[in-house]
Amino acid sequence: MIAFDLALAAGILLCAVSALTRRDRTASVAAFMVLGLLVALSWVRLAAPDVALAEAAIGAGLTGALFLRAARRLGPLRPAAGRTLAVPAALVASGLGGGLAWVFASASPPAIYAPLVAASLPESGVSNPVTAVLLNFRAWDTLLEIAVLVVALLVANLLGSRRLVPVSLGEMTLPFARIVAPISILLAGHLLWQGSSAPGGAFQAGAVLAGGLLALVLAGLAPTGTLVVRGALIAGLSGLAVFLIAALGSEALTGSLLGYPNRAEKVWIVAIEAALTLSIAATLCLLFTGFEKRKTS
Amino acid sequence: MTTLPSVLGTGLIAAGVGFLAVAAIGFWRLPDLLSRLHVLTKADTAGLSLVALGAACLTGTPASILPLGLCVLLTAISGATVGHLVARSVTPRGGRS
Amino acid sequence: MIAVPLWLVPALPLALVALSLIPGARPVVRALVPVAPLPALLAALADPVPAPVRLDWLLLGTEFAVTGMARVFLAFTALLWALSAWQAIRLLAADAGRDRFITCFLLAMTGNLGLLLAQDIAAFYTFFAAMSLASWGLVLHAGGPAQMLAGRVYISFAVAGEIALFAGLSLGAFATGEVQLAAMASLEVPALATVLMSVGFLVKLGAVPLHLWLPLAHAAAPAPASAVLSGAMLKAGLFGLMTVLPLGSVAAPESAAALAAMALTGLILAPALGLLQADPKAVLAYSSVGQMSLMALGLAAALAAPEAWPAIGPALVLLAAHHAFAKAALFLGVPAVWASSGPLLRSAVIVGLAVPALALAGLPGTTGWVAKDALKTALGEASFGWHVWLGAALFVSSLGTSLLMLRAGALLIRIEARPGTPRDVGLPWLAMTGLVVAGLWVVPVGSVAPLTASLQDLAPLAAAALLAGLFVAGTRAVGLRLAPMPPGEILALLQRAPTSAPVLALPAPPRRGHALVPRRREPRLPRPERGALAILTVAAALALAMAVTAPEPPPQSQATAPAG
Amino acid sequence: MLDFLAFVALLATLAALPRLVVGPSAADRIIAAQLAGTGTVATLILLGAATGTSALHDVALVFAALAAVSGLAFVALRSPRR
Amino acid sequence: MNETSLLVSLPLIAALVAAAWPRAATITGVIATLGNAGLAVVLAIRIGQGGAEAEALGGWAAPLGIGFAADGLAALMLVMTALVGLGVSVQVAGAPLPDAGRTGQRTAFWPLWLATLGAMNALFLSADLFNLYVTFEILGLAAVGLTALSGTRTALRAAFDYLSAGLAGSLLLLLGVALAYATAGRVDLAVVPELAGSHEGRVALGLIFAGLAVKAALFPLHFWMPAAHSSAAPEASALLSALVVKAAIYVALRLSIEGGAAVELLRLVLAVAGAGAMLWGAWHALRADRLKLLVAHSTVAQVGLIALAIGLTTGARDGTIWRAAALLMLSHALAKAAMFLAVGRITEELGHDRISGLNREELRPGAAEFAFAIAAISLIGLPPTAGFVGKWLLLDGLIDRGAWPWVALVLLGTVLSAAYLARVVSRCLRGGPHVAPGARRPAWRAGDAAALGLATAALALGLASALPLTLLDATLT
Amino acid sequence: MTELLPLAILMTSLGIAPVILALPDGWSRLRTALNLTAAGMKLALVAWLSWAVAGGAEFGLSLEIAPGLALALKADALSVLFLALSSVLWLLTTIYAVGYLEGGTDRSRFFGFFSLCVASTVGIAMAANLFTFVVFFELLTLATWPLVVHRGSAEAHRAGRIYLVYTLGGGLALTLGAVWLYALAGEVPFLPRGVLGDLPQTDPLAVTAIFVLLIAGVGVKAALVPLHGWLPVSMVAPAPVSALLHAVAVVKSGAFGIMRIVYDVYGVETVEALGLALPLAALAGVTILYGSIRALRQDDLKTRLAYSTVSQVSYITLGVALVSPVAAVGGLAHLIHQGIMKITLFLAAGNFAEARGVKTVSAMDGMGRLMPGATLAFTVGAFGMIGVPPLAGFVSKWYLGAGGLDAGQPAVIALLAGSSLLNAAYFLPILHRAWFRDPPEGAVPKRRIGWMLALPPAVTAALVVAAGLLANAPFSPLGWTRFIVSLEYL
Repeated sequence: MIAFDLALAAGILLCAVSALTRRDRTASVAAFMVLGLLVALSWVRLAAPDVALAEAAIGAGLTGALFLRAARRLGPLRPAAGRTLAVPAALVASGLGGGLAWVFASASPPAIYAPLVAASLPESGVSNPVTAVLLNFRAWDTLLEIAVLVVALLVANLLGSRRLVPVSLGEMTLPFARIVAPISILLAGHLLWQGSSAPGGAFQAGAVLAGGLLALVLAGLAPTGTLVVRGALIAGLSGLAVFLIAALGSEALTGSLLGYPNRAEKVWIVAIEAALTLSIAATLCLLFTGFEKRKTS
Repeated sequence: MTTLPSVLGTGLIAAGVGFLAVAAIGFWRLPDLLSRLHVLTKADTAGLSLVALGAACLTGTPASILPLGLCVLLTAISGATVGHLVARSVTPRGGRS
Repeated sequence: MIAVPLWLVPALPLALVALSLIPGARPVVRALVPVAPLPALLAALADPVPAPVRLDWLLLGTEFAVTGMARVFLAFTALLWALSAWQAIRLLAADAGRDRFITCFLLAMTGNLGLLLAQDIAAFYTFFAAMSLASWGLVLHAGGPAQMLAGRVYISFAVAGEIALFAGLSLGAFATGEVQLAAMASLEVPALATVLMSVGFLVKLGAVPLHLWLPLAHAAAPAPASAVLSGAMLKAGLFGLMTVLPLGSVAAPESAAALAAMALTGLILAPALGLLQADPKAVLAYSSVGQMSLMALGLAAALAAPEAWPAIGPALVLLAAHHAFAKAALFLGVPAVWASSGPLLRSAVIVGLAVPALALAGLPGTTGWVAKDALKTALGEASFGWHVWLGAALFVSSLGTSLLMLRAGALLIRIEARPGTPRDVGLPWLAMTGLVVAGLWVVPVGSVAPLTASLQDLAPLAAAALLAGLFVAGTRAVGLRLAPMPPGEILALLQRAPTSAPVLALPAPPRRGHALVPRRREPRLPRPERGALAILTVAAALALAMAVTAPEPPPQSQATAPAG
Repeated sequence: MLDFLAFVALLATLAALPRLVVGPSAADRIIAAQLAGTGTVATLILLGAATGTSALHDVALVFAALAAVSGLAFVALRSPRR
Repeated sequence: MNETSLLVSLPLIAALVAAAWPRAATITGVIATLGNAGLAVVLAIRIGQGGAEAEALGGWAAPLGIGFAADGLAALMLVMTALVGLGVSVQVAGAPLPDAGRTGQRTAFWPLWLATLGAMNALFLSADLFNLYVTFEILGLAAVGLTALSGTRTALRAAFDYLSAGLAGSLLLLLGVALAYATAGRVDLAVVPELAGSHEGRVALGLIFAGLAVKAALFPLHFWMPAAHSSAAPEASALLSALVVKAAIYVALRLSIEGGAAVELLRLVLAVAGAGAMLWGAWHALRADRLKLLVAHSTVAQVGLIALAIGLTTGARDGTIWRAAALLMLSHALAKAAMFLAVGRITEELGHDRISGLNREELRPGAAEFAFAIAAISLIGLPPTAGFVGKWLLLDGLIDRGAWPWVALVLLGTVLSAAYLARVVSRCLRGGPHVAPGARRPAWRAGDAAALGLATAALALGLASALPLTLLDATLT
Repeated sequence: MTELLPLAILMTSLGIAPVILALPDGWSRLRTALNLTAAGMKLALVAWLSWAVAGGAEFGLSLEIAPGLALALKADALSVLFLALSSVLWLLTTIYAVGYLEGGTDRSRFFGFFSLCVASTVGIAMAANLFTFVVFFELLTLATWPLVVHRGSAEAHRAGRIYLVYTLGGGLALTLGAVWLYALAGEVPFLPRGVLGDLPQTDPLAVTAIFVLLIAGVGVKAALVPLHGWLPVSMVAPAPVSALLHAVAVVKSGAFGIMRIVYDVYGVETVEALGLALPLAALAGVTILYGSIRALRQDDLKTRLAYSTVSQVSYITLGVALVSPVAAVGGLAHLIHQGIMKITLFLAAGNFAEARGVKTVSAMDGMGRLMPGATLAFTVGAFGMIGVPPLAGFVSKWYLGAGGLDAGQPAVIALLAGSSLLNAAYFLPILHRAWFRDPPEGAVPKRRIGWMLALPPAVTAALVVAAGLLANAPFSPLGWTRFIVSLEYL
């Protein structure tokens, strides 16, 4: 498998360099998409299927669409101004990267965290240690990550990107959408439920759901209009709202922020994850479709 | 290891991977975009289907067959749709149907 | 006599000064000026002398008293001021600046009278300064170029004298720990203090070479002012010297010699320079220089021979009183000449003027003769190194004075009448002339020994007449004309051409730039690309630096690392 | 054996890269990405089969489900309306 | 529910409400800001009386879960944020009814600000390295939004640069945290001293500091900041300059205190960089032609001073210098917010913000310019402001250590800050021949009150320095 | 209640300042009423305070703002001296300024900062420790800057800039010195005979350096010679400001600071033991002569007065630096005397400028006839400056001279003599022109001088006379300074 890993690493590097150096925006985006694929593979090789799943959902699928949208908005690339700096930057960056790789490699992590997680797993209400960490032990981090997403949504909303007016793709898209959308809903549900015991969870589920929704949108099957956008926005915000309410509610019940009531942990976690799934999906969709049209002064 | 499903599965997989390799070479060698689209829609889909089938043979549990089947279905339909749309968008009289 | 409280002496003129600040009250003030010295006169003539007055709240604690010689000084000073004031208000009745003049006049009067009474240093110095500085206004009054020069010179000398006096007094006060003026004559006073004080007084006295201001000022001031300047204020210098020098107690031959040298120079120089003047008042002023030098000579002799002081002292007081009256009469006579339009009147006035002139020259029978003889007698009692020269000096003095009087008379005869001058300016002059004749019996100088005149006493006068005659004849014969010397002696050389430039104002120094802020240009903001490189570099450098430096053991506080 | 096949599948995936870099048209690059996606799915399936981890099937499924989205987006966004 | 939970969650909830119902944004924002201020003060009082508090979120103790550490320093920062936020909120809420172009901006402001507030509160309370990183993410993104709020081309450009730099900083931070985890196996703050024991841990600390340096716009990584702070809307600039930059500084201070001698080298670097920032910022402020640019460069310089102070802390919990640093942060926050708000008002009234044109204005100087002057006094560090007390303590500490070159540098920085701020203040004193007798004075606005209030707070804080300083005594022991 | 008296005194001006600043320009009646009420109240309170202090009462207030740092006020005899000066002159200057600025612009700003300026002065007077002193000292800088640039012309701004450069530089030195001293000594309250304990023995070098820093810091305001450059330039300010800067607030605060540092921080003996007294005295001497010589060359009236201030204020320093109780009496008395004399001169000069547009010495011709009252006041002030008895200046010079001898420095006498000579040289020509030259043809008044402009110089001139004449009276400045000095040198 050494050959596999080496080829993978070479491919990742090649993609990264292409993504950075191509003068054509589409080329960069495409290279980036491939990079996502390869990185997901590498996570698999690193025995981190949870991360691989997340990378697959966000990195490979949706970011490509979002980047393409951004690329279209930006227009052609202007000649680079800081080209003379590229060489020293590359040198320093590779020096730093190499050094860090070496340092990381030489670090021998004491086994502190994993045993702690393992010891506390039974009390967490879920059997997937990743989910236990993300939604119980360090749920506060997750809550804040959701807040990041919300803020991103707000900033995008502020910047007032134009509503996407897709070119009609014709009837050939309809069967695709009609098949993909239900499957993605099913898949999302599956991933969500599976999260408590196996790799999966709200992020992945949300991304998959968003993919299905986007297919509908692109096929022209999704409803449009201000009200829908508004609803989507509120849906996007609702995940954090639910999470926060759950946090405060749990504090009211147990006296500790995000301290779920005993034995009901799983219910709480899954409920929160469900809300998050919807909200992530709505957020990703909105980021792609855009908000109402707004003039920038 | 030498049961029928495993041999069959490995064989199917090898064939599928072969299709994929051919597709890759073709993708590199074919002269224009429309030709290259064939790779995506045909060779690749076939390769993946064979690989999935082979994998299903190897594992054999229904729990894994369902996702593999869905994989094939989705890839096929994606390849077809994207190939069609791209082709239509680059042909001069396409665009508006 | 009526016993007046002593504080009234300076207070009355001061009150008039205050009153003159009210425009409406100025006519009243003008009318009252001649009365202002009245308390002083009363205090001087009262018998017994008025009781001392202590005013602890005033200045550093003030005491007024009439002591010893001060009584005589007070008497003639008061008379002089009164008569001069009288003439002044008449002479300047139509002058635009009369109120200013009167204010200065009153202030100077306050100072002059007050300093004779003051018993403590602060008050004495206050009055002395008031007198000196206020007189500046008297000198400047007419406002012409001559006055400008005279004023500048006067104030320079006056201020320098004041400061020397201040320094001397404070040194003395510190050395003795006393603030009483009388203590300044004690032996504890350091020599430097005495010298400084003396310099202050000698300036006022007009001793050569500190006399430079004197002819200019006297010539420039209005006649009544010149009268008090010459008659009263110069005497304040003498009074001061007599107060602060350790006379009669210890012999100081070196100081005496120095003082005598100054005096002798003055005796010779004064007539020499005075004869060259064209302005009668300047001539009179030089005569004052000569006379004051004579008094300084007396002091020098007393310094050299303390045992002679009891005789010299009264003689000097006598001389001072005589000179005060005579010189004042001469100065006051100048306006009288101006007022005399007809030849007859002019002759009468000139004859009247001859009385004080002759008195000054020491014509036997006059007060001048009495005074000089007293001095001569007193000096005769002294015996020290250079006393043999005293006779000659006295002779030179008399000769010089006589010559100067002749010169003054000759100039006065020739001066033109000034039509606007009120006639009654002659009245104060006449009164003064009367005092010249009878003054020594009015002021309480004590007993004046009856003297017998000798032919020898006429010698200087005769010699002077002879010399004058020879000179006039000689010049006539050869056809020479005397070119009048510009006033101010060596100071004339230093005079600047009159310019419109401000007094003592040189061009302002050039402006220097105080630019704090350099030239501004909108700075270019750093490019993000560069920023990226910077981030990378800094991160790499930090990481590298941290990696290569030696790790440190964690501090003790972190001993409880979780068991892993 | 499966390891080797996975390696070949990876190589087949990476073979799309030159076309992605060279182009010449934007559509070529997107097709290349699409192709790489399929290859990755195959690789994932093979890796899953090799290691017996069924979780990888979920990953492959997610890839497959989302594979078309960017291609569709590309076409939809390609022709500017202005 | 205790104050810490409410402090971190209420602003976020309010942000959601404001984002979902733009019409209620202003009222929500004001209420939330007010409530936040109340909570912060209550917490500060409790900590001041009862000492530091620690809380394990979800009941999971530190290495496994995330802890909140509410000590004196954190409470001080919370109150600082609350006060500045209150001032800025008054300004925004009381702004005159906007023209059509600005409506969206105004409503968009509130959720972004509330998110910033929540993130800052979470950051100050957090006792976990990774959690700090996450809060930085919210903060960075919300700050980018605030920068872009005015919607002008330059603002967007600056926002983008800010975003890039912020992400680079975050990345470094993340790398550092990851390396820390790889070295020590845990990421709570208590791990910091331990990290210094190994080469890898030290590199991790180095990376974290590098990330913080980017976030704090520390020289020479400040390149993004002047443009961002000068092109944003004034109220946004106020928040960015007064608060957001402080977050990174706060973490640096926290690490310096926690790390003690372990971060010696990093602190030295911080001090040197601070000195550089002080000089560089001052130099550019001296040359700046636009008011906002001057103020933004002044932030570079002032942050440099604070960094210098932090860099020179002895690390001991009873040291004078770190108290000085905390006080300087507080005073800078108040003063700089006031200054930006004032600049906003000045620009609004005059229609431009060229410094050279200030003294040729027909408009009489008004309250905003007065507020600017007071804020300037505080920034220079003249009595009786908190800046003065902070500088006094700083110099006291430095002299105690015999660090004379640093004393000289601090003095030089003071001189320079006086020089560049005087450029503006002197023009605020225009009058005489430049202003016509009939010239009007600008009308009163809520913005004036906000600027004046904040500036006065900075001034009065000097007299009440005992409050923050005693609060600082209640740090974790 | 009475223990709050210092605070009340501070608040009469500090509290009123923001109110006045906020008033619209047009509300001049209310503003004037507020101003005068506050000034009157302060005067009354200060009178009460001085009565109490003379009776042995002590006042102290303290607000700790950081560990070891307290804002503390106290009222001792020295404070009362300075307080009395500032409160009396504040009232007069306010009256004057109201008249002077009638119809001008930015009056609220002016009077607001004016009050603030006085508040700082009061704070300096009552500071009970070095920290408080520094705080108010810097506040003074800030409060006076807007006054200096009040006219708003380019020249005024330039002057303001120079003023700021000097004073902030000085403030920095002062702050550094103060911080250093706090670092060494803990707290630095002002107590008679110094508070340093055995510090001078253990660390003489640092203590000396601190002394130099502190003196340099306050020396800027006291216009000691290399640091005096701001003062003449600041003359572009309106006349009441010049009066305030030179007579009451700025330069006096500097001089007062020197006193506090020498007497109440170091203690005279310590200063002498460290060998610092003589250099300080020498510096003061150089300043005295230099200022006078520069004054000779100025044609601008106010600039000439400014250089005169440079010279005169150093008398105070000299009095302090000569380690002698007698000299100290002179120096302290001069604090008051110079204040009233210089304010008289400036107010009169302001009147000349206002009524006739006369701003230079060369234009003074005939002023005595045109404006006798103002010229008279000017004359009194000028004679006082020269040291002519019986005016106030004489008294202080007298004690300084005696003090010089007491300290074994007879050169002081020469210094005083030389300085007086120079004083006369630059003042007398002005008087000469004013009284003895004819006014220029066709001179017309620019503006009528109302009672508000005419009264203050008259009152201060009267005070100059009274302070000299009644020097020995119990509550005279001299009497009070003797009381203070007896505390320091007992």
